[in-house]
Amino acid sequence: MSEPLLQAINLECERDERLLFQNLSFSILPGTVTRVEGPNGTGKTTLLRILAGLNDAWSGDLLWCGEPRSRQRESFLRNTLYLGHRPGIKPLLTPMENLRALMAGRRPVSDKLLSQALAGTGLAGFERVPCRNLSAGQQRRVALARLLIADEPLWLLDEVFTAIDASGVQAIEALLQQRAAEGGAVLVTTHHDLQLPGMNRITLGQGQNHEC
Amino acid sequence: MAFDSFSAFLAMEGHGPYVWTCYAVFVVFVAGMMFWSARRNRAVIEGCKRRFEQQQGTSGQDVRQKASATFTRVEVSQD
Amino acid sequence: MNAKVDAVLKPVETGVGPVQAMIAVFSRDVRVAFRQRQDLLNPLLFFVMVVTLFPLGVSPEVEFLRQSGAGILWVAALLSVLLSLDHLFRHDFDDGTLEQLVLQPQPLFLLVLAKTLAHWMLTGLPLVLLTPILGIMVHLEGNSIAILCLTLLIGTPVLSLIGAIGAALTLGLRSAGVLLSLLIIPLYIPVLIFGTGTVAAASEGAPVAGYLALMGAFLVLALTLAPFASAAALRISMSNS
Amino acid sequence: MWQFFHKLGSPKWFYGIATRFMPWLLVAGLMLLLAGLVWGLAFAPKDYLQGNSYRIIFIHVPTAFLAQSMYIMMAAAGVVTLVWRMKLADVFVKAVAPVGLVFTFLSLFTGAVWGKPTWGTWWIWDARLTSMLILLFLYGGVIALDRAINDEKSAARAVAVLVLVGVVNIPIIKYSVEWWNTLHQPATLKLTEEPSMPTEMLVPLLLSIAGLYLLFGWLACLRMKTEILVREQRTRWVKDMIMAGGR
Repeated sequence: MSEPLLQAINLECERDERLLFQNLSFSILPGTVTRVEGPNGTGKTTLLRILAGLNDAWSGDLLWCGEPRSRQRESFLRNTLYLGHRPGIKPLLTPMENLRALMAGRRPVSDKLLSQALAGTGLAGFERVPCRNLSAGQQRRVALARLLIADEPLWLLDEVFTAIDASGVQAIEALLQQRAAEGGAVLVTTHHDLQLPGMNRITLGQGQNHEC
Repeated sequence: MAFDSFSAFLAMEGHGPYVWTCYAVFVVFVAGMMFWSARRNRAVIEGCKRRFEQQQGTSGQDVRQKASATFTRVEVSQD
Repeated sequence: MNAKVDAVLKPVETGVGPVQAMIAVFSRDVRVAFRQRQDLLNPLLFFVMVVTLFPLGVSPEVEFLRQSGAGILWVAALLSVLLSLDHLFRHDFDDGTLEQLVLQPQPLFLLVLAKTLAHWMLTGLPLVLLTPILGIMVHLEGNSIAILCLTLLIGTPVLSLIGAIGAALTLGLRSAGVLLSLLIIPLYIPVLIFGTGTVAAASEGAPVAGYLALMGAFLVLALTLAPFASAAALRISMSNS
Repeated sequence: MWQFFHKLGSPKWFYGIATRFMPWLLVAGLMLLLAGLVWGLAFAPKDYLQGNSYRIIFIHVPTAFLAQSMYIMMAAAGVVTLVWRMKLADVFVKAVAPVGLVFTFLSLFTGAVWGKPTWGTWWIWDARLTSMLILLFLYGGVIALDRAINDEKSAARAVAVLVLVGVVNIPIIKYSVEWWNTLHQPATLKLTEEPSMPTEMLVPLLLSIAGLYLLFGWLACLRMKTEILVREQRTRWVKDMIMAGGR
């Protein structure tokens, strides 16, 4: 067993006077896929936003590689990829420009690699079309193209399968599994019935919270 | 005393209306703020008390029973 | 940090430098703005229209206009910047690019600074360029117009920088636009006073270098402090959504 | 030291302390204020320049003084909110901002009324009145922002940022307004800038400032207690205290 990348200890979050979860503890190890599950409104998205560092309204401890995350901010941000509900795609820009802008602050990537990634999500030939002319699913695919060139070891994916067609879903499942095999860690929330061998689960909204 | 009589005190050589208006407005606002703050404090305490007593009455029952969604259609007449 | 995890982690240094990241943010904002040119024109049209209201609403006399022209132009410029500020973060917030901006492994205040500079280049700078024409229309003298343009050139970046704080604070709120004005207008007062005061001093023939230096000091102060406040406000607003 | 600091941040501890001190604050504040005002109204000598209208000073200056120092206190609390996330600091800012607004308004109102006999007009764009007016706007902004954000913690932190930005600006605003004032109307009769105030006027003024300060302390404690109750109403200690008949 290797050491956990991200470790949550006694995480507690209260939102709008409502306790979403408390005493939530789990570890995310390299080489695993973890699914966060639970009915609507139990705090899946909030948990992911907390883990990504977008939401500060929590208490407890978050350890990044064994040290408090607040002291490792740069390293944490460099090594974590977060894809949210909102895909982060500018409707006025083309898929190529969008992808380039998203990668720009992280690491230098050649245009060739970017177009390969776009082709990998089935967007070959759409590189020069403004994203507002694409369908919702295609726009999501632009955001997902990042996964094909991402070197971040920790992926936090919120509702990745939204608006993606059946064959796309299968391909993404395979991608997640492959990523885990490479030694990456993946955390997903989804309502899609995701079943991967060796998948961990974090279940929210049951009164008590499971550890894994 | 800087004034010879009470009426001189009130008149303040013609500046009385200005001075007294200021003092009146000041007293009204400060007293009003104190009064409203105290009243709200009492209202919050009463509210808490009522809730706590109600909770003691209904303790033992699980108030937060969750109904699971069924997505059955509500009977609506469709003419 | 233990050795096993280190093998997986990418060291921060393999990434992109902050300056490159700033350039990327800046150029993306400029590019998006040029895809939607109408949005660029709106503050300018607003500027011209507000200035037009004064001769119509108060008096078209040359004497009045010459005396208050600089003030009118400054107020109008201030209002148009204010009007455009609501968009500074809103679109990015709605489509999720702001989340990705906050999560970049870069100092957030620098990225915010890049965004603010882009905003200034797209609204403040065109206003300055338009000012000579409007200055002639309100019968300002050549020297006054030049000084007015100079004060606007120094002043409008301050407006953008301070305004970014308000835009970040009111992000995602109902009636954010009105609230933004309420929060920001009091903070604009010193810039307005010195901007118009400098022009007034120039028209009386007084030396203005000192005033301009003071406005420059405002700009430096805003440049160094405002991005930190905007970045902090941005994090708070992200956390709230 | 740290333990003390943390204790200071605990709402429960504050609630107890506030309850114990509030009667004293109220009594002492009312007495001092009353003494200062009565002295100022009836016994202090007439001002040789402005006549009796100057007696407004005994409320104009304390309210203005308090309104300004409250903003500074809010900024200090804002730093505490942002750096240490102390709950009590949020509570302070939220409880005090409306009081500051009222005091600013009072000082503006009394200034205007004072202006009528002194300048012959209700309002003059005097440097002090103008900067108080801007302070009123700042308070208004703080309250509006606090009301607009639903989530308490975010609201507290956003307000803290705003107050801090404001407090950096206040000296700049004051300075620029004074400069602007000399530009447009040189050398008018100033309301409050007496070259040297005789002791018979100064003492009642200081008395009423002190009294109003204590009264403000009482008001702040009361409002903070209310806010604490609202926020902590589901905790054990609030329940125990209220069921035991505590206030």
